[in-house]
Amino acid sequence: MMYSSKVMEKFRDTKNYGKIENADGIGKVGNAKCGDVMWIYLKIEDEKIVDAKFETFGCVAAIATSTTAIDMVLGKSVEEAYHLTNKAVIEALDGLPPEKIHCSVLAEEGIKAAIEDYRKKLATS
Amino acid sequence: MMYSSKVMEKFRDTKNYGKIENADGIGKVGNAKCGDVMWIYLKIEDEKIVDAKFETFGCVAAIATSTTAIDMVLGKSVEEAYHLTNKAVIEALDGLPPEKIHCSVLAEEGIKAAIEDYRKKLATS
Amino acid sequence: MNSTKYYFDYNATTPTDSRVLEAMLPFFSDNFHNPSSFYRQAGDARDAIDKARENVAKLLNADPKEIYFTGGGTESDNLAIFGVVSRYREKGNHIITSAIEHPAVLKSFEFLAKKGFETTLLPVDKYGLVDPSDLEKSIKDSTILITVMHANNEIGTLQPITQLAKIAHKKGIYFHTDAVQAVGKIPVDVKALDVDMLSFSSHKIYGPKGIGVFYKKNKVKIDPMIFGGGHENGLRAGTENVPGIVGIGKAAELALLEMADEEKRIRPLRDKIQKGIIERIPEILINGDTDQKLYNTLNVSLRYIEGEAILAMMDHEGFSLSSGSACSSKSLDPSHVLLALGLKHEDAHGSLRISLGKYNTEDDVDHLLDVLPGVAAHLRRMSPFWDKK
Amino acid sequence: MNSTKYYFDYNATTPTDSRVLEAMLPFFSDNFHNPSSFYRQAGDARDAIDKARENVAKLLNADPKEIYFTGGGTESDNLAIFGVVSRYREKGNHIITSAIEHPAVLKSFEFLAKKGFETTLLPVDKYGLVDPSDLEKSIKDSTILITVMHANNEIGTLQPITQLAKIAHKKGIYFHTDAVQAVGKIPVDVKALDVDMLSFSSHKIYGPKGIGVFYKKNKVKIDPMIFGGGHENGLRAGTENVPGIVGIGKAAELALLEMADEEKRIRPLRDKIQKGIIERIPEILINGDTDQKLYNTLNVSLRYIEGEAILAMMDHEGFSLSSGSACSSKSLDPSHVLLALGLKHEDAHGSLRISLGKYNTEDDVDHLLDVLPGVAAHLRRMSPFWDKK
Ligand SMILES: Cc1ncc(COP(=O)(O)O)c(C=O)c1O
Ligand SMILES: Cc1ncc(COP(=O)(O)O)c(C=O)c1O
Repeated sequence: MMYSSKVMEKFRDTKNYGKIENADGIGKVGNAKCGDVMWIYLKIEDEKIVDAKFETFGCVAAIATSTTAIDMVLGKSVEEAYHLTNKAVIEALDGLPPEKIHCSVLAEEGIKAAIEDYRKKLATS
Repeated sequence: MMYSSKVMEKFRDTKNYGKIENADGIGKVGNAKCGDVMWIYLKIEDEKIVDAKFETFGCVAAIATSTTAIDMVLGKSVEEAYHLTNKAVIEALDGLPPEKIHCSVLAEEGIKAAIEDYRKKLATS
Repeated sequence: MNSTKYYFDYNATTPTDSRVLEAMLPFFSDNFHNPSSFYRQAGDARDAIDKARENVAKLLNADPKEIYFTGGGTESDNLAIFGVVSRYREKGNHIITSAIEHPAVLKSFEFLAKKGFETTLLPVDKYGLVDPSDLEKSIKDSTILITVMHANNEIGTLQPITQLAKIAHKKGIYFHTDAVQAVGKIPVDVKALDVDMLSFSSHKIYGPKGIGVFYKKNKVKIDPMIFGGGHENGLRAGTENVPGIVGIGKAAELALLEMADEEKRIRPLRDKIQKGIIERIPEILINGDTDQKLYNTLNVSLRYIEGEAILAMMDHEGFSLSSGSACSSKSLDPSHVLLALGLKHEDAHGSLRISLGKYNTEDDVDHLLDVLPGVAAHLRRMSPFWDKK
Repeated sequence: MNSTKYYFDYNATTPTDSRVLEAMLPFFSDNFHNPSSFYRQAGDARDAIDKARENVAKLLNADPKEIYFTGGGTESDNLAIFGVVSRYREKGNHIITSAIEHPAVLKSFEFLAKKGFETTLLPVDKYGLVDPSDLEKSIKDSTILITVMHANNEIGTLQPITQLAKIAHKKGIYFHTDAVQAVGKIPVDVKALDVDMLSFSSHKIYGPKGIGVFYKKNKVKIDPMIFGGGHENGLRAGTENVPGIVGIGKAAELALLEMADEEKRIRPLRDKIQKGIIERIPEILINGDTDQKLYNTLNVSLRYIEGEAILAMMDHEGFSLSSGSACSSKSLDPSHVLLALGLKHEDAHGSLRISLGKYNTEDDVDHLLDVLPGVAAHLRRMSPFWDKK
């Protein structure tokens, strides 16, 4: 297998997946045509991420990066979370095969999209 | 090996090779460039071949067909020997590989050349 | 055959049958001589090659003189294509194949397209079948080669080769078939099919890797692709892979003897899997033809989830499976075969290929049916597309 | 290694070393998985390939990324030639090689000549050496490839590769060397030689048949010759011959370890044969260079007699030898190599190649020297050219 054991462990870790009803921010990124779709749900209180979940249609790397990104933003401030990089996600997973780097980009984008959704809602509420 | 066991047996059979001093007919055929030269010596008494020898520079098939041709003409009349065919030589050897058929042609030609030499000598003596 | 507990990927490759390996062993270190050498011992290697050629010829109902050994199925496919275009380029520059061929054919076509050849990829219907009338219509005066695979590696669909070859011959065009997935599984008779050229690969029929067969009718003339010491009647140079040739010969001999019984044993196992999946997993698609299909192959799309994730979960449970073809597993694109059938990208991404073989048991099948539904459910719970109720 | 009593034909092929076969065995039936597959077990096959690639790279002082596995030495030679001409045809149509190359190169050149390429065959001197100034003079603006063999298979002559490659590079032309007979016998360092491409074959270095290596500098771009599933970094498609690759890897590892000692052991044996033949057989010619020559090879013309007849007599005595190269043993023409040295046809016909290897002993050598003079005398007595006194 081309994946690190960290990736496989995260892939099988189920604690972060699911939906959050009435989430404060939802990020929907990816494209089913390309084989990867990631939805990120954030629950935010006082500009702090108090809960986060994902739903992902995609490969091992897509699922592992989703759950890892959630781990990395949980408990963080929105501002901090917005600066999560795909590089940090890759490092937390002990690396990814070159052809799977785009999955980590998707995770970064998913978090950012959810935060932007949250900020937009704030601005219009 | 691509040769029949008959060919190999004849190839190693030494009884027919050598020179005949004062032969009645000598046939020299072949070409060293092509890798096969055959000299046939005939001793002829009363139009009958009473002794025959060969000297051959050449491959296994060239040597085996030389000695076989000698066997086949020894004791025969000159007329009979003149009609020895390469086909008969091949048959006596249980066949030859296709790329070696030309050696049997050489044996036929060698016998013919020796007989022609004998006839020429007769005519001019 | 013990390091994989549940191997269901026989279309990717097969273990070398122990009887095949046994036949090969003397030719590595003892009877190692170069078959082209003069001395006695080389004759044993030559005899072994002759015998292998006869066994392969028997399997295909061919003349041994029509059998050439190559380095594999891919090389054989390439030899057919490049051998024809190299020789007949002056006659025409149009070549035809189907949209669902193996990359060994499709990538060769792509390369030739870049080199100025005109290429036609025939479409297939939703079962993966080429329509003979499509072939008929696509033929031009400049067509010099038609190559259509016998059995598809991903979905198992069997093409109407006899019919297609007849159309080619009516126009005087050479017809080749990639029979890598057909040979050894079903009877393949080159005379009945009336193909001009045919390719197959040893490691798909319980022979060793690195050896293949190229069949060519004697009257068909093509250029070689690999030049050198005149081996394989001048069509494929290089010191003969004697153990490999002995191996594919033995594998062919065994296939001929055992194929019919294997079909009787494997078909019901495959059907049981199909039935079980249909019963136990909702929202699935069975891909490929229901009837004109290899008896060992099942391709199913588990909608709303992605293939690699399924493979990884199943691997964890001890199952070796594939999604699409093995050799494109590194690629991110969904299977070109499934897209050609008209599947949506999402469904093509979620495909699973289950291919059975010699060593699968009823137990393997039951265990697969126990495990797969749970894996599908697990991944679907994670999917944004799955409607959780 | 027991069916031949006295094997002196190591340049034709070698027995697979038992340690090599042992390394290969697990990859036939147990660890048989397709390296391109997803599941865990396929990773073992991938790891084994990686390790083999590293061992081969070490033997050549190359980067593992520069090593590609092929189906043999012939295929590698062809890949270098056709890969370059396919890609750079627009740039030029002139290619250069030497007159004494293996048919894997010469026949490729002949084919390309028929396809409109301009080919130059550099002459050699009476020792078999290419003169670098001849190469320099033959280069044109249209030259796109120069390929000169490292060690000749018939006479063992070693070419000045570093010098020739430098000339090529001064003009920006790719340089390939057929190192089939050099690798595993003498140190071959691609960095020191500075060649762009290099070929060798497993079965000449105690590895299995049917597998070869193609080395290519990373910055050198050529077209593939066999297209398909993207294996070998896209340069050579086809399911990997895992046991074969493991075999050549192990053979490379052993060669690196043992080559220097083998040279120390074999060179004196070869020299003893040469000395013994000179002493015991009149009217002979030692062919090839005396100095720039493989330490295991001796090529001698026994004047006035023909090579095949010598082989047959020696075979009867239990000796495996060759006359010219193994793969042209069916041909009736005398060796093109010996003719290129300037030998007369008769002398070229009477050549004998003695090539030593791992399993030759001093006893073998003594026995050869006991038998050969008698065989020569026997055949000479039969020869019309021999002056019997
Ligand atoms: C239909 C088909 N054609 C060609 C090939 C190529 O065969 P190989 O990988 O043995 O070269 C395969 C298998 O990989 C195949 O399934
Ligand atoms: C110098 C040389 N080049 C190329 C080859 C071809 O190698 P193979 O027969 O393994 O394809 C050989 C041996 O046959 C050789 O001696």
